[in-house]
Amino acid sequence: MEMIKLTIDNKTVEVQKGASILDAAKTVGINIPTLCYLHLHDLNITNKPAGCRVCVVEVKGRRNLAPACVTECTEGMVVNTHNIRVLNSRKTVLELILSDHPTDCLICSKSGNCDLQTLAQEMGIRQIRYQGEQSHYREDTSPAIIRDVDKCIMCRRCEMMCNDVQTVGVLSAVNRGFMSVVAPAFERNLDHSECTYCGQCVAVCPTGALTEVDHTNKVIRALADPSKTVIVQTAPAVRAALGEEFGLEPGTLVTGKMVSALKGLGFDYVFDTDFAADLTIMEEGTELLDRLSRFMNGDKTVKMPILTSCCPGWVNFFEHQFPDMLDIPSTARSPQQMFGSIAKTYFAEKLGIKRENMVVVSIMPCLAKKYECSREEFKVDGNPDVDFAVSTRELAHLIKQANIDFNGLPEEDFDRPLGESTGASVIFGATGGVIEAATRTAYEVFTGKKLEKVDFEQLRGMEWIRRAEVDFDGTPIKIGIAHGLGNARKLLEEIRDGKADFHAIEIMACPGGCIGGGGQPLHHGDSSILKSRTAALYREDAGKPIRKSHENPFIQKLYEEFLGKPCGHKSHHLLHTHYFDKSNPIEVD
Amino acid sequence: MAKFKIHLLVCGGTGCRASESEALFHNLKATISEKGLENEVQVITTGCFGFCEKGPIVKVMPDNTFYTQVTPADAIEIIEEHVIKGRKVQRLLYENPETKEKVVDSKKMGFYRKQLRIALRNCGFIDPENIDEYIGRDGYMALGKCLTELTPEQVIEIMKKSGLRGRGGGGFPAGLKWEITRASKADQKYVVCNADEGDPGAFMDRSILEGDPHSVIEAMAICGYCIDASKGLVYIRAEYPLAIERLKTAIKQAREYGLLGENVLGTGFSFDIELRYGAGAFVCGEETALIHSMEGLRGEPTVKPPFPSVSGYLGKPTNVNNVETFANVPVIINRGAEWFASIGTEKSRGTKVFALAGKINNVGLIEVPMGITLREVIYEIGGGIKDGKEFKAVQTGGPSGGCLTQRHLDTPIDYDNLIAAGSMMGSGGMIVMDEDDCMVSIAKFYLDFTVEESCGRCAPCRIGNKRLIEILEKICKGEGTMDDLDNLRNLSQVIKDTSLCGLGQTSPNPVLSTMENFYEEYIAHVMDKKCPSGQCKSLLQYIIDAENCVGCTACARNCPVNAIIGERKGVHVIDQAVCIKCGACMEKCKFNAVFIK
Amino acid sequence: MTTIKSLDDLRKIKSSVQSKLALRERSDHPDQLVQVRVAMATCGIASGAKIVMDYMMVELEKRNIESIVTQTGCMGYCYAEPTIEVTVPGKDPIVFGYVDTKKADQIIEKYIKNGELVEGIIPVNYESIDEK
Amino acid sequence: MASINIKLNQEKVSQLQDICKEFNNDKGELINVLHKAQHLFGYLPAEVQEVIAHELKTSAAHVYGVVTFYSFFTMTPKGEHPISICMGTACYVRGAEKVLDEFKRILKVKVGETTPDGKFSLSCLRCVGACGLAPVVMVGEKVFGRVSPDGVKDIIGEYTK
Repeated sequence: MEMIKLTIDNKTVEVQKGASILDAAKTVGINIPTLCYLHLHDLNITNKPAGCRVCVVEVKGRRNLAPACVTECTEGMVVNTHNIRVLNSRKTVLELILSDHPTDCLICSKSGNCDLQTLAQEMGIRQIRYQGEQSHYREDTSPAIIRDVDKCIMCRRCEMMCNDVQTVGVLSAVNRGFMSVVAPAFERNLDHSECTYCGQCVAVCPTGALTEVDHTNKVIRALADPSKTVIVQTAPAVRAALGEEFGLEPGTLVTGKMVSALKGLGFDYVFDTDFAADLTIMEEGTELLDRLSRFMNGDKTVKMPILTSCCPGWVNFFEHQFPDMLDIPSTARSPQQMFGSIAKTYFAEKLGIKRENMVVVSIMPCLAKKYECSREEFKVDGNPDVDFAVSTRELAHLIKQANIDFNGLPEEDFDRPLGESTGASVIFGATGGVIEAATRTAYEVFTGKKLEKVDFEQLRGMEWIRRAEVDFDGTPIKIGIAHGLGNARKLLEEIRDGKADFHAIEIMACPGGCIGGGGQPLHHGDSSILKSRTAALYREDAGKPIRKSHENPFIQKLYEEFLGKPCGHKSHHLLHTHYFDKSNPIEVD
Repeated sequence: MAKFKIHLLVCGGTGCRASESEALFHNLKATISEKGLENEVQVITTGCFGFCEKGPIVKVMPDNTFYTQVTPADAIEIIEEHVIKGRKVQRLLYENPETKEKVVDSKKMGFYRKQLRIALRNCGFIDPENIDEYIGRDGYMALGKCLTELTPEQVIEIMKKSGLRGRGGGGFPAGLKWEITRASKADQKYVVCNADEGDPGAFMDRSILEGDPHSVIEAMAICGYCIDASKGLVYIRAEYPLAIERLKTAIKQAREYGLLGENVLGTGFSFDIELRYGAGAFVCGEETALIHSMEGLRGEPTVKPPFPSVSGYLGKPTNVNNVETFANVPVIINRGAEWFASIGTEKSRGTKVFALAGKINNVGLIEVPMGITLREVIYEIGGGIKDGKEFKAVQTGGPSGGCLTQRHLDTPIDYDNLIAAGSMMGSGGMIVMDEDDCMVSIAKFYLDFTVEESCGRCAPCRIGNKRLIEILEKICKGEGTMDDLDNLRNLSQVIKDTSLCGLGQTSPNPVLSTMENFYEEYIAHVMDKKCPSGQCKSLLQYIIDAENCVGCTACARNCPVNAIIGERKGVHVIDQAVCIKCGACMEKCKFNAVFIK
Repeated sequence: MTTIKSLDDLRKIKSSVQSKLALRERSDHPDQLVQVRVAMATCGIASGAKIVMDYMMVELEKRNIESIVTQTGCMGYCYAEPTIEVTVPGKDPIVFGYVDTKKADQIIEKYIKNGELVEGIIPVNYESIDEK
Repeated sequence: MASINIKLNQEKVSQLQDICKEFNNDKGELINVLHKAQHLFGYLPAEVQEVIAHELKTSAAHVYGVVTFYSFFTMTPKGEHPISICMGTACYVRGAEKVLDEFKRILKVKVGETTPDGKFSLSCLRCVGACGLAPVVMVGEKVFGRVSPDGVKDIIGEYTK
C-alpha cells in the first residue's frame, strides 16, 4: 500500500493513500469536529455528504477551506485545523446552523445527548450573530417515531439509513435551499408511509429531529394505579446496553441490576422476554421442522425457506415491500407478543385477575415494538396483549426519575414463572442468534441426538449476509442470515428469483440485530459499541446452565399445563399470527 | 433545383420570435408566392443575429441589406419595393444614433464592427434546420479530418495548443480535460454537453443551439473520438423549447446522413447523442449536480474529487463541456490551433460570447475577441447607455460575478483580469447599470436568486445566503446598522470559504464587489437612511410640491390606493401612511409637482 | 436522405450545396467581389433586363468569377435600358447601357477579366441608386 | 397503517404507464418521465407521482424529492392563462419588479398562486432570452415585451373579455 506523508498542525503524519484528512488527523491525536459525518466502521456504513462544513480545515495552496471528512490526503499536504480563519469559519457555520434551529435545549428530549449541543458547547458559541427566519414544520407523531423537523440540520444521516442501508425509501430530502428538509413523500406523516419503524433514523439523528414516542409517563401512571397489576418483560439486548446510560463501559452486562431497578420502580412482576424467546423457538422450530420434513418428502406445496418473524421492523418491511411472499415467513408471533399473550391468559388466570386489570410493559431495544403492540390483531376486545413498549433509553429515564442509583444496585433475579430462560434465548439480541437458538433445538428434535457443541460460530459475526450449512447428522441444512433491511431485500429477491436454496433464514431489521436497535443508547457513530454488546450477549449465553430452549423447565411446564403441544390448536390461537398486504397498489377509480 | 437570386434571412431566435418573426416569415413567403417569385427568392429562418434590441431582423442577400424591427405587416413592402423594384426600404434600415445616417451593411454598424464571430459563425447565416447548409459551410469536415487523418492524441494536442478554455464559467482548459478523460480507463465513457444555461440574463448557449446545432453535435462527436466515448448526452433546459426542437431535428438529420450512429464515415467510429432535460435548477450547471440530475436524482453537487473525468455519469468517466466551448471546436480543427491562439490574450485565447443587456442601447448577443475592453463593448458595440444616462456599473458572471465600475472600463476582458477585478467571466451575462440603479438592491437581487437556487445540501449556502439577504433587506428598509455591514463581510467570506460547490463559493461575490466599489451607497442606506438612486421604496417619500401643484387631480385619480387627498384646484397632499410608493402620481403629474425625498 | 459513407461522400455533398450558399457567402464581403447591378424597374424589364441578369449570373459562375449579381431600381437611364452597373474591386463603378447577352459577354471577357473598356459606357453623373 | 388510494382513472393510469414504458421503466429517466407526465396533466399531483414511483420501482419519497427540487415541476394546477414575469437580470434592471407588483396588486395573488376563478396563475421565471424586449411577460405562449406597470391592466384585459 502506498503511503502518503503530510503535515497537520505542524505534526508529520504518514497515512495510507486514500485516507482522509480527518482520519489522518486522528492518528496523531487531532480530533477535528464533525457533525453530518458518520462512519460505522464495523458495519461499513458511511454518510459523508460534506454538508455541515463543520470539519473544514485550511490546506496550504487551496483557495477555499476543505472539508476534512472527504478530502483525501496528498503527498506533502500542509493542513491547519485550528488557525483563526478555520476557527472563525467553523464557528460562523455553526452559528448559521443554530440560527435555523430552535433553542429550546432545556426541554428537548435530546438534551444532553445531542451532537449539535455538544459541538456548540465545545466551540464556545455564546451568541448567534446571524439571526433570521427559522423553518417551521408540522410535528409528525406516529405510533413509534416523532419527527420534529424544525430541529433537522440536513445531515442526511436518516436519509442514508432509510434508503441506502434499509432500502425502505420513506425519507428523502425534499424542496431545496433554505426550504429543504428530510421528509416522507408529499410531507405526509410517517404513519401514511411505508415506514417500518425500524428506528435506524432515530439511532443516527444527531439532534432532536427524530426521537421515539415516549411512553414513560404512561408507565408511571400505570404503576401508580392500585387496580392494575403491572408486569414487565425485558428484551435480551437491553441488558447489554442499559449500563451505557449510567456511564458503564459498553458491553457491561447489567441483567441483575436491571431487575433490581425494575423492582424498585414498582413493577409487580419482573419477567424476561427471553422466556418468550424460548417459546418462540418451540413454535418456530416446530414449524420449521414440519415444513422441512414435508419438503424433504417431496411435498410440492410447501414453501421453502422459512423466514424468522420475531423482528417487527422486518415484518412491516415484507408486508409493504414483498406482499407476494407473505406465505414464506414463519407465522410465529414475536417474543414480545408471545409474552403478552401468555401473560394475559395463562399468567392472568394463575393470578386470577382479568386481562383488563393487567398492564404488560415491555422494555425493548426497538421502536418498531411500539407499533407492533398496537396492531389490532394483538388485541382482545380492544385490550392489547402488550400495553406499552418502552425503549432502553426510556427505561434509563424512568430509573433516573425514580432517584435510583443504578450502579449501586444489587443484582436480583427475574420472577417466575415467566422470567426463566436459557442461553439460547439471550442471543436473540444479536444477528444470527435466533437461527442459532433454533438450530440447537431443531438439531436435537430432527436427529433425535444430543447436541454436544452448542456454539455455532459459523452463524455469528457482523457480515451483512451470511450463508452457512449445518450438518443435521448427514442432512445438510442451509441457513441464511441477513441484518439490515437492504440485505434482507437482497436475500428475498434471490428467493423470488429462485436463485436461493436455503432451508431457513434469519432476518433482523437493524444492523447488528437488536443490540443495534433504534431504542438503544445512542452510539454516536462508534460502531465498536455494537460489537461489545454482541460479545456481552454471547458471554451471558455461555454462562447459562441451560442453553437450549426446549430444555427450559418452565416452557415444558407451560406446554403441559396450558398450551398442549407446539403448533397445536391453542398455540396457533395465542402464539401465531397472519400477515397483511400493505403494499400500495394502484387503485383505479 | 431552383437557383435563387435573392435570399431573405429571417431571424428565428427566441427574442425575434417573441416579436412575431414567425408571422413575418409566413407573410414573406405568402407575398412571394403571390408575386410568383418562388423560384427566385428564398426565405430562410436562421438563428440569432445578435442584435436583439432591434429585432426582428431580416437580412437581404446578396444586397447585404440589414433590416431592423420588421413587423409582419412590412413583408409586402420588402417584397414589392426591395425584391421587385430593387429599392431599399429606408424606414426599416438601422439608423446610426449619432450621425442619424441610415446603415445598409450590418458590418458597418457599431454593433457589429468590433465583433468577431467564431462560435456564432453560422448564427444568422444558415438555416439551422438544414444540415446541407451546415455542410456547405465546412460542416462535419473537422470530424472527417479527425477520423481519417488524426489520432485522438493529435486532436487533443491541437485542442491544447489552441488554448481553448471552458466557456461555462470555470475556464478550465478544454484540451486538458479531454486528455484526463481519455486517460481514465473504462468500458464506457460519456461526452456531456452542458446546455443548462441558468444564469439570469444570459442566452448565449441557447442562441448557438437555435442557430447552429450541428456545430455542437460535430464537436461532441470529435470529443467522443478523442476520449473514446460512443455516447453523448446533451443536458438542456426544458425552458428552451425552440433549441430542443432544433437540436432534435439536427440529431435526426445527422443520423440520417450517418454522421451519428454506427461506423461514421466508414471509419469504424460510432457515436450517438441523446437529450436529457433540465427542469429549472441553476445549480445543475455545476457538473456533478448536472450528472446527478441526468441520473434522475436531485441535482445536488457532490465533492470533487472524484472529478467527472474519472467518475461521472453512472460512475463512468465523463467529459462535460458547455455549448459555447463545443461550438468553437470544429473551427479550431479546420483552421488550426495557431489561428485560434492568435486571437485573444495570452491566457485567454479566442473569443467570448456575451449577452449584453440592461441599461444599454444595443441589447443583444455579441461575440468579441478576448482582450477587448469593457469600454469598447459598452460604448461601441452597445451604443452607450440608454437615454443618455450616466454609466454606473457592469455586472459580469451573473450571480457568481461582481460589478465592475468606471475604473475597470479599460481593463481588457479575459478570465484572469475579471477575477482580479473582483468579478468573473461566468457564462457570459453582461448587464449594464446606470445612475438609477441602487447597488444594494442589485446585490439583493442576485442574492435572492442564489437563495432560491441553493440546493440546500451544505449549511453555509443554505442558511448563510438566507442570512445575507435578510441583512440586505434590512439595509434596504433603512434598518441596517454598521454592525450589519461587518457581519455581511464576515459572512460573505465564510460562505465563500466553506461552501461545497461553485454556487456557494461565489454567491457572495455580488455583495463583496458592491461593498468594495460602492461602499458609500451602503453607508448612505445605513447612516443617512437614504437610497441615493431612489430605488429602495422604504427609504423614499413621494411629496407634492405645493408651489407647483395646480390641483388638476390627475395624481389623485391615478393613485391605486387613494392616498392622495385634495380639492380640485387646491393643493394635493400624499398620505404617507397609505402610499405604496408606486410612483404613478409622479408619472402622471404634468406640472413636475411630485418629487422624491 | 442517403447515408454519407466516407469523407469523399461528405466532400461531394459539400461542393454540391456550396453553390446554394455561395450567394450568401459572397455577399457577406461584397467589397472584394465583382458586383453587377442590373436595373430592374419596369422599363428595364420591358427591354430585356431579366434575360441579361440571368445571363450574367449563370455566366459569371461558369467562368469562375467570384461575383454577386443584384437588381436595383431604375437608374434613370431609361433611354439606354437595359443598363447594368459593374463594380470591380478597387475601381469606380461603371454603368453600361443597351446591354444584351452579347454585350454582357463582352463586358465579362473584356472589362471584368482584363480591365478593357467596352462600348456603351454611360457617363457617370448619376447619384447613388439606393438613396432615391 | 393507512394505504393511499390513488384516484386516477384507468385511462390516465395507462397513459402514465405508457410514458414510463417509453423510458424502459428506468428510474434514471425519472426527470424525462416527469416532464412528459406534467405535459399530460398540466401538473404533478401526488397520485401521478405515486404511479410513476410504482412503475419505475423507486420510492414515492424519492420522486417527491425530485419534483420539489426542480422549479419547472409543479404540484398545483396552473391557471387557464399562466402569467410568467421574467425576472432575469436584464428585465429586473428595466423594472420587472414593478410590473410584477402590479400583477400581484390587480390579480390579488402572490407568486405561485392561482386566482380563485382559476383564470390566472402568477409565476416568475429566469430569462426567456428576449432581453431586447425587457421587461418581458409571458401569458401562456405569448410574449409581451417592454411591459410597463401601466400596461399590465391591458394585458389582463386581453384575457378577461
